[in-house]
Amino acid sequence: MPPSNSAPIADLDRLAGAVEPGMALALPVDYAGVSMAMTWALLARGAGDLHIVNVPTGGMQGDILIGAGLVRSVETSAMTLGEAGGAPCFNRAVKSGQIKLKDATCPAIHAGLMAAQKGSPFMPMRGLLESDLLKFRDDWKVIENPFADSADPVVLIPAIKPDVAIFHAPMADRFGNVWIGRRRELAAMAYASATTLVTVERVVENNLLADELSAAGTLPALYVSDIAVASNGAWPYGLWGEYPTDTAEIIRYARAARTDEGFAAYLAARAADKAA
Amino acid sequence: MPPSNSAPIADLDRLAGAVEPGMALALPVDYAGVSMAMTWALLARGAGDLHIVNVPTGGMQGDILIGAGLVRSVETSAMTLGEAGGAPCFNRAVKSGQIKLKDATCPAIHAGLMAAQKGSPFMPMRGLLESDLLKFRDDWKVIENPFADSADPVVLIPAIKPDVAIFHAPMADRFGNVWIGRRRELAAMAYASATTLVTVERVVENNLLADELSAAGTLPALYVSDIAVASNGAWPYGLWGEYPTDTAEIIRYARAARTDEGFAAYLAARAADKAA
Amino acid sequence: MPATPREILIHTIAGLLDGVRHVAVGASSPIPAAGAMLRRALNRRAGLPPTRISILGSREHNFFTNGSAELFDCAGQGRIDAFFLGGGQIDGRGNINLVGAGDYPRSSVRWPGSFGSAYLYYVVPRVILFREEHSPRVFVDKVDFVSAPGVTGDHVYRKGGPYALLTGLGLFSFDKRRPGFTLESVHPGHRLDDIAQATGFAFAHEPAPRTTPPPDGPTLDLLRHQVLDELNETYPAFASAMKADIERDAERHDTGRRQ
Amino acid sequence: MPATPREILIHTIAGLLDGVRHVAVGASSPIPAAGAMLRRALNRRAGLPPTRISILGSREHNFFTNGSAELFDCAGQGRIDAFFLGGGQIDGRGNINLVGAGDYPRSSVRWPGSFGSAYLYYVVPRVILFREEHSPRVFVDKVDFVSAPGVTGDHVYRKGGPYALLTGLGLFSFDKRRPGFTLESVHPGHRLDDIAQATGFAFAHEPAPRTTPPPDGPTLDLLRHQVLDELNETYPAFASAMKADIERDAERHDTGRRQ
Repeated sequence: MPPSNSAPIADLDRLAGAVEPGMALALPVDYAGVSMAMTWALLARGAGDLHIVNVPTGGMQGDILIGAGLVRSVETSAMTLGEAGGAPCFNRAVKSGQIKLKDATCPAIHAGLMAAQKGSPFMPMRGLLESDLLKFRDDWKVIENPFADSADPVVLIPAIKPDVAIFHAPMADRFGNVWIGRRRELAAMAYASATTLVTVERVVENNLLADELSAAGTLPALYVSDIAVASNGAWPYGLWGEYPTDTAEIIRYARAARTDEGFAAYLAARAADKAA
Repeated sequence: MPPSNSAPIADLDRLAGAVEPGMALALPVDYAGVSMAMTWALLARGAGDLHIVNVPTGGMQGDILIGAGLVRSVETSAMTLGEAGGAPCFNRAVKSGQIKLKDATCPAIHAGLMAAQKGSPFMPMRGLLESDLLKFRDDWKVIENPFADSADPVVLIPAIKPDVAIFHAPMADRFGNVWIGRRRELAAMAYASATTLVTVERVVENNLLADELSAAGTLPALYVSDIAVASNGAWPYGLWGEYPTDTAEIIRYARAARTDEGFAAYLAARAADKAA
Repeated sequence: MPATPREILIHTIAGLLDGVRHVAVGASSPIPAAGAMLRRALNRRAGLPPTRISILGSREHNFFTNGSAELFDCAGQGRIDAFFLGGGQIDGRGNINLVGAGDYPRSSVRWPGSFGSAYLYYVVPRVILFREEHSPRVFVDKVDFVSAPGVTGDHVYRKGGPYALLTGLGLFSFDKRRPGFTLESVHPGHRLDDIAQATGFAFAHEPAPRTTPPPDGPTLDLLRHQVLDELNETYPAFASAMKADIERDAERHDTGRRQ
Repeated sequence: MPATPREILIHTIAGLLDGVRHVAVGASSPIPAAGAMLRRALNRRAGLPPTRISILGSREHNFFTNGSAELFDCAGQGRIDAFFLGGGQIDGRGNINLVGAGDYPRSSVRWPGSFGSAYLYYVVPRVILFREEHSPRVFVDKVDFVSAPGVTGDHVYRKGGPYALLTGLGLFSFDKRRPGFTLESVHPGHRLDDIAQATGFAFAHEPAPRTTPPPDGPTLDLLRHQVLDELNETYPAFASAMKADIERDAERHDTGRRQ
């Protein structure tokens, strides 16, 4: 459950402080509000042995956490830098066996989060049968559909209950409500997670729930543990309605991270930017 | 699937024409946009032998359809006129055995619609065990949770797939998109239903999906089969952000409908209003 | 000016909500809502963690944005600590009946239906059974239909259940091991005998149960000003009736003193 | 000015989408998107029912408002008639591998992952396998990892599956009873032998397969103007490259004629 006595607006370090070693982190897909600002704060915090759940795919944020050695395992439907190609640290970690893989498919991750949202132990899902994804996931179970007259196997996905969800959104209000627009997977992540940490471009004075138009796209404070302002906080990813993706920068990262040395140099450059 | 070649804005009679005898209708809760305007059109249409699914409870609309003899069975978590008391036609029909009852509990109806939304055969749900609700619902099944180490029975609710969902909303645009705000059960109804008929207060010129603020509360045209304008179309129910409930009128109905004669007189008066 | 019977109920509810972070209140439940608002005001006054209140069907106190399923999801996530349920019938094992009297399905008296009880009673830790009418037709030996059971077998997933039963006559706690109710206190102006006669099931009690404590002066003041103002936004009719009660009592009290 | 190879692919996709009411296209899939847009334009021209196109990750063509789960829900509801999948490896039984080459999990070559394939391949009626690179490393005898199988046992819920395989060399249909691919046509400038050598699995074919038909004049016109303009909104880089292709071809064509 969220801490209930926190001041409404914090700084990134306080947010990162909520992440303890060994925790499971839910992180959003590239286009849905990645809090890249929190990536650097998590590196500074240094809590390792993390399990990452990508909702439902991952990119640069997860790749950096893996490259920095903070990640024990990853559940994901894909890891990619989009136009910039594969996720280099992830790919190296797969080959070396440094991380444990839970390869999934997008709707299975949504199903696991939905189970947690509903307080249900599992959700059923069509598909998956006779795939190697299913073969390698001994945490998924197959039952016979008890409503069917003849054989009808169906896969059950257990609830995914992350310790911490982290994302970036355009705005929050002073009451702790966060505007997520139509990116409702961010709400799903928050419902399913014990703690939800949000960075925003700005804090507005009006109550987002007071107006039906903004309320429709608002994640209520009830699900939000802590908020920090991080201007341009998704960069180099874009944020819907705010700024586009800086593809050149992601390509720069993709090139640098091809080697451990390049990756380290990239991180050092980012740290220098931050200090400047 | 929705008819794809219809003109975007129709009249109430065309909407009612989509309801065939024997169909299953999903109708929303009192405060979530009841299309009372469609009630009168459904009476005129006269398609009977209907199954009503209340999402998740029902009131005056269902009571009138029952009183008019158009309803074969009802799945509901409750039927009530709120401050105006019990639903008189429903209560009489229960006593006389005129309608078949599928008594439910709110989250079970949400679970059934969610199963349909996900294309899943069922959804699991906590609660219900050792209740008489479960005892009388032979369409619900109990299985052992396959993820548990010891005995852990869990109820499975089969998918609810209404033929037609009917509701009222503040606005639609010329592209067939409907603004539902935070009343997301209306989206759930539409996702689950083969056909969705919507009445609205007004049609706006701008595309509701073009602006992220309005898009967040918009049900896309993809799920909307047909739309008609019905000003004050929820009356005597209220519509969020538009007008309050006319409680006096609902009390008037509740009193009239205590007898078959009073009910008939009430309908005649409404028909006279319409003609006037 | 002593507390009115309604104020005693509201104050008792505020006490039952001690330590609660989030309480949900059903639509048209002004007394539970007032109890929750008093709890929130008391916490604020004492500098304790805030109490969040969700009132269903209210626009003002609606903190949900995911439709009418969200209350149940939220409860399933463990984010709702307390909720109120009533019942056309309630029995000594804490079973509640919201469906009807007589043989189901053709009930001789039909009530609206079970609403969310068959889920919330299982998952919300503190379910407060609240029914002002305290009579043998409500408090029966065995309900005619179990909308939701008070207790369930050991193997049943059960994070919640009956925590207390509050009526117009008294306050009961619930012991799920027995299972059964224990009379904790009798509201001012009523007696154990009245309660025993009005209750169709057996319950435990002290030989001389204590009287339900009324709010102290500062708490009554908070209730009559701040809470009543807040209540007025959502339940104007009820708030006016409460004000009238208080004024009538005050007059009677004055008259009494003058005599 | 004859059609360019890309235009042949786009036109072929438009043909595969005949009768489709709603097609979803993955992010960064400009050729499938262009095919869908041409289908829509052809329907519009012929007065046929409209084709709805959802392009994932595009703001312009995003008709979803319920987050990234909605595509899958929508497909599960039967509201998506066609979708495109690729694969690092594709074998003759229609199995696709989006995960990696070599022994799982420590793949020697790791690809991004299965995305939604292990669901959409089962529930979308017309899944078009599209991979421009036609080589033995892509079209293998047996994939190293089955992200999603081409065919499944009779008892498996399966509303969808492979409908066609389109590559830079030719177009195949899929016969799920055999199961296997049948070469339907060879793109202009290529031969059956090239395809046989570049394909690691056996496939059925006529002794002399037909050539993939190019778009007729009016269709090419539609593609080069209306569709290219629409495409430019979502894939500006790709649209420019296509324009450059066309101009280069036109020049070559002119030069050819002048010689």
